Amino acid sequence: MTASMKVYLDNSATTLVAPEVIESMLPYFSGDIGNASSVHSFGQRAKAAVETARRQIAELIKAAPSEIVFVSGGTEADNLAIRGIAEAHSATGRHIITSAIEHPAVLATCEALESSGFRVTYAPVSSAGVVDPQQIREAIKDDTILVSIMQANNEIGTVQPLEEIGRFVRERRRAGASNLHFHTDAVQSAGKIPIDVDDLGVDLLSLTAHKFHGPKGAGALYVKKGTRLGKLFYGGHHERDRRPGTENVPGIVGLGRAADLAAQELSERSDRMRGLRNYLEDSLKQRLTDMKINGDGAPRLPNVSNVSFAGVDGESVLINLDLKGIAVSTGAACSSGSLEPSHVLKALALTKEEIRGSVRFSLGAFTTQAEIDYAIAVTVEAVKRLRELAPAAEESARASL
Amino acid sequence: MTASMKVYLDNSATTLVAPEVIESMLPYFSGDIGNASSVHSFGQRAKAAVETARRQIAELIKAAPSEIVFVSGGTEADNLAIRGIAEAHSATGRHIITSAIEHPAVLATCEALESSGFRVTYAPVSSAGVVDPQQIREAIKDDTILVSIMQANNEIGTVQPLEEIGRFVRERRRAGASNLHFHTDAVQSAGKIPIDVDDLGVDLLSLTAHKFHGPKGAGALYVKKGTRLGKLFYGGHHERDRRPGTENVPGIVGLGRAADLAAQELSERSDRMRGLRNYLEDSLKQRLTDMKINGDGAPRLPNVSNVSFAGVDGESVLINLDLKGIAVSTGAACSSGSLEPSHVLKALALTKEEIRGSVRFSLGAFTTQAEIDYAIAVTVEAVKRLRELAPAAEESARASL
Amino acid sequence: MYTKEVEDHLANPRNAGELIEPSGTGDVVNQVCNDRIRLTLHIVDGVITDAKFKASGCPPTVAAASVLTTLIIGQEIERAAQLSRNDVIAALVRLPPAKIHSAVLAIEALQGALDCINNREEVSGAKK
Amino acid sequence: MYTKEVEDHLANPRNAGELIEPSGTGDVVNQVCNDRIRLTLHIVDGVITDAKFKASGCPPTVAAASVLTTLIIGQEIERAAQLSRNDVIAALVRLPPAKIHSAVLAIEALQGALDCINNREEVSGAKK
Ligand SMILES: Cc1ncc(COP(=O)(O)O)c(C=O)c1O
Ligand SMILES: Cc1ncc(COP(=O)(O)O)c(C=O)c1O
Repeated sequence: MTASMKVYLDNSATTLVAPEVIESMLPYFSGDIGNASSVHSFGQRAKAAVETARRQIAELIKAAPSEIVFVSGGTEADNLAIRGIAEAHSATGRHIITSAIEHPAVLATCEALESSGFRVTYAPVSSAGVVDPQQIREAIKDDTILVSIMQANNEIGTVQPLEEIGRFVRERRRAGASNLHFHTDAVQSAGKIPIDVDDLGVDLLSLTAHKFHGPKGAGALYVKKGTRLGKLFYGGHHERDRRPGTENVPGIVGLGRAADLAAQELSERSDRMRGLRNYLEDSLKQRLTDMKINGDGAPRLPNVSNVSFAGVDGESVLINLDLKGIAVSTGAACSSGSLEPSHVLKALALTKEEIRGSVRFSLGAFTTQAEIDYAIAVTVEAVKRLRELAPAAEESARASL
Repeated sequence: MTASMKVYLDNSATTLVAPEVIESMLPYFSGDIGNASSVHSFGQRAKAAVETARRQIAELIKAAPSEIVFVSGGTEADNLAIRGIAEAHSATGRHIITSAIEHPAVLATCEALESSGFRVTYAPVSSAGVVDPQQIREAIKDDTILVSIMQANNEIGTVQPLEEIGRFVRERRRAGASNLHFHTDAVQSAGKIPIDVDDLGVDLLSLTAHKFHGPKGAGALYVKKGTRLGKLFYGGHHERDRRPGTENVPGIVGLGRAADLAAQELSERSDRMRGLRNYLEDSLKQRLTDMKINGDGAPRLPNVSNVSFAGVDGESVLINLDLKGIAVSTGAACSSGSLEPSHVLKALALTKEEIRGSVRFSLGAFTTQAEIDYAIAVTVEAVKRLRELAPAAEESARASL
Repeated sequence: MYTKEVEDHLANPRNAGELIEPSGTGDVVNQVCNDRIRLTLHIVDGVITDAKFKASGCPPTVAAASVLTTLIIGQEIERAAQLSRNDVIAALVRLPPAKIHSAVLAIEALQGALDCINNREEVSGAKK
Repeated sequence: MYTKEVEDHLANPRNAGELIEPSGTGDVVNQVCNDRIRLTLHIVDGVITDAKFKASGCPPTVAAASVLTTLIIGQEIERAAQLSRNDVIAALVRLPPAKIHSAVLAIEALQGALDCINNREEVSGAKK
């Protein structure tokens, strides 16, 4: 246990860029510059690199390269998918189905559509954090144009039953609902679990490089061949007219390389992370009382552990860990300035106290056993100390004004 | 004159990333990772770096840091400005004024607004490629909410009289037009000529890093304090709620550093580029007949030279130069697959033949005298050879089917 | 996010715990966020000779309680009674705007403890 | 964008120029884009013994004219007359879809030149 150890366990927020990925990007900063839309060979080399990345992303999710649209990140991908469908298909229907535990990139987009006349159904989740496919099936109406359900949740890591939902969507489509589309936000799952867009039955899938050891500023939207989609913004004819703007060549190259590495090492990375994550959870359970693993019992991503420690404040744990060099996150405290408790944990019907005591540990492909051992020791000590510091529950306190 | 020399003269399309800029970005790929919205110190270090970049950009254009919104590039910045104003102010008016020579990021956005009920005036330009401020003044009506005029054109480099237009806008505003806004696309001018947003009188200004030796995938929109602006897309509360999505920390850091370098070296770079550009033009004029410099006579960026060579095809010149390692562009040929001649050159009222023979040389801060000498020699040879290859004009040809 | 002072008081709380046979106890809870501070004091001859706190909640709440004890130990109760939330904030250098309530809670705990002493004034007066 | 073959014919055109006293001349212009090819041929005993071209326009047009001369020199005129745009494209390996008109123009220039020879058939027939 080194006091100066740096342990990054906030990989659900963002990840470090893998060395191979950085290396793949460097040539496109200064040597093979060139605008991928230019005719000359600088431009053509850039274009070739972009097309290689397109194949790599397509390979990761078993799509065709022509179905991949490069965008700036997960938020843009989600918006392009949802607003793109809303805009192109509003004539045939104005109903959208999503879940209560989506990322704000989906929820805020749906809310904005509500204020422009769309109807949105927010499907609830079980206490383990899983959507019920039957409820989605029942929610689909004649005017439903989009079902958008995330593949894995960013706070608790639960994996949603997309294949079943996809079957229901296809069933409805066969019964004539030709304008019904299925989108999934795979920002957390891409590169961590195997993805086959056809098996899932999705028409649209969002991902972003910085969640799987690629660079920030590069993401992709899978758009199934033949899908009519509006645009988020306007300009040149890049990306087959789906997304204008000079291509972020190094970013796209890095995204492709990160996808390639993730695909190659998928099961190896996932086994390692799952092993370490389970070890973390088992060790905490052995050494601490009154804790609960959120999303336990549901299928989960291999790298996420969201734990509620009774009687402590998540942010106080976070700061204590941070002071020892360990980065985690919490569903309790100010996220970007707002004091709202996480909508995801609320949707799980946790108690206020459980929400308050929640801490998310999220592992990356480079997380080591020594780091986890250190994190366990520091967490156990911090939680115990904070609990000792707390006034005994039986004593009664006067309400503050 | 080395046959294997590589000369990049397409800096209006994109530039190489300066070594200092690459260096500034590297720590944020793998060491100081962290999501700038996270509470822990990895996140706080990322946030500090983003705020430094914000100050650097603000300094470049003499704005306040809180007026800078980071986005993915110039196209997004233009769309956020124009659609943002349109959305937030459509209740008070639905008229927009722009020019005929804007970039597609502005023109296509305006056209999209036209199909949703806005009226757009496209101001013409003189044969030198300059907007007439009086025409803009007269075009402003009671329901005009936005004037969007680029600071410098990307094809011919002409600099527009923004200060005068800004004065007219302010005049109208003092006369009660409180919902009139002024946007400029400064994508080509930022880092090349001095910019002071207050002197220009603009409320919104777009720029993008990759045009001044920063990375692709990072841009900024200046939004004057107090300006009400709609959003392009929805998600978390990043960028003071103006632009959601995990901040592209390395990209933003690189953007800031590139701005910082450009500000420091502005007059030095611009003198060097202007000297080389003038030398290029003078040398070509000496050694070739029947050529015309487009935008000549108007104030121009120091780094751009757009030349029409009579009797040759711009793309044939381009490919000949490319085969000798020189990258330029043309306003004549397929741009991203479309065969339309450039709308900018058309707006200058050039002849079809002049448009066809146009070649844009655009210099960067790293362009050398030797490179320009080489480019002159190769261009002269290519143009002469292509002219010799052409059938004599007096002979009459039969029309093809 | 937080100042070094907040972080230091969170990591190394001063005077954590509970006094035995306190002269006064203040125990207050913020109904909105459930943050709680319990402060126990020893008073001898009108002077706070010792203070200990227990606290639960967000980092500034723990830090405010901890720093408060360092502000009051050795003080006359009249002067301690004049401490305001701003003194607590100043001792922590700065609190995020959304966390001012932590300093408020600390002051309320102090006032609670002092009120409780005033109510027993006769007793302590008798000791004199 | 363009194949090596297109680029090579543009950079190093084969048989550029104009024959003196040609047996036939084809000179065609594409009205849309103004691309033009002028082809001159020497015919001896029904065989194209020499060909030269002049061309202006986009790279594939120059390349198509250039490659065409290499396809026809040494050919009997009957066989040359059967050449199609696809033969020209094949000789350049590939053309972008938007540039097929260049190969069309080259074939039209050839046909123009051959038509012009047929019109003078008596003359060349007399020589036999
Ligand atoms: C599930 C999910 N969707 C969307 C996003 C948005 O991605 P980005 O921040 O790259 O825009 C994130 C991460 O922030 C996420 O976890
Ligand atoms: C004048 C102008 N505006 C906007 C843009 C769009 O910028 P970007 O391609 O970075 O989105 C460009 C360049 O492509 C430009 O030259």
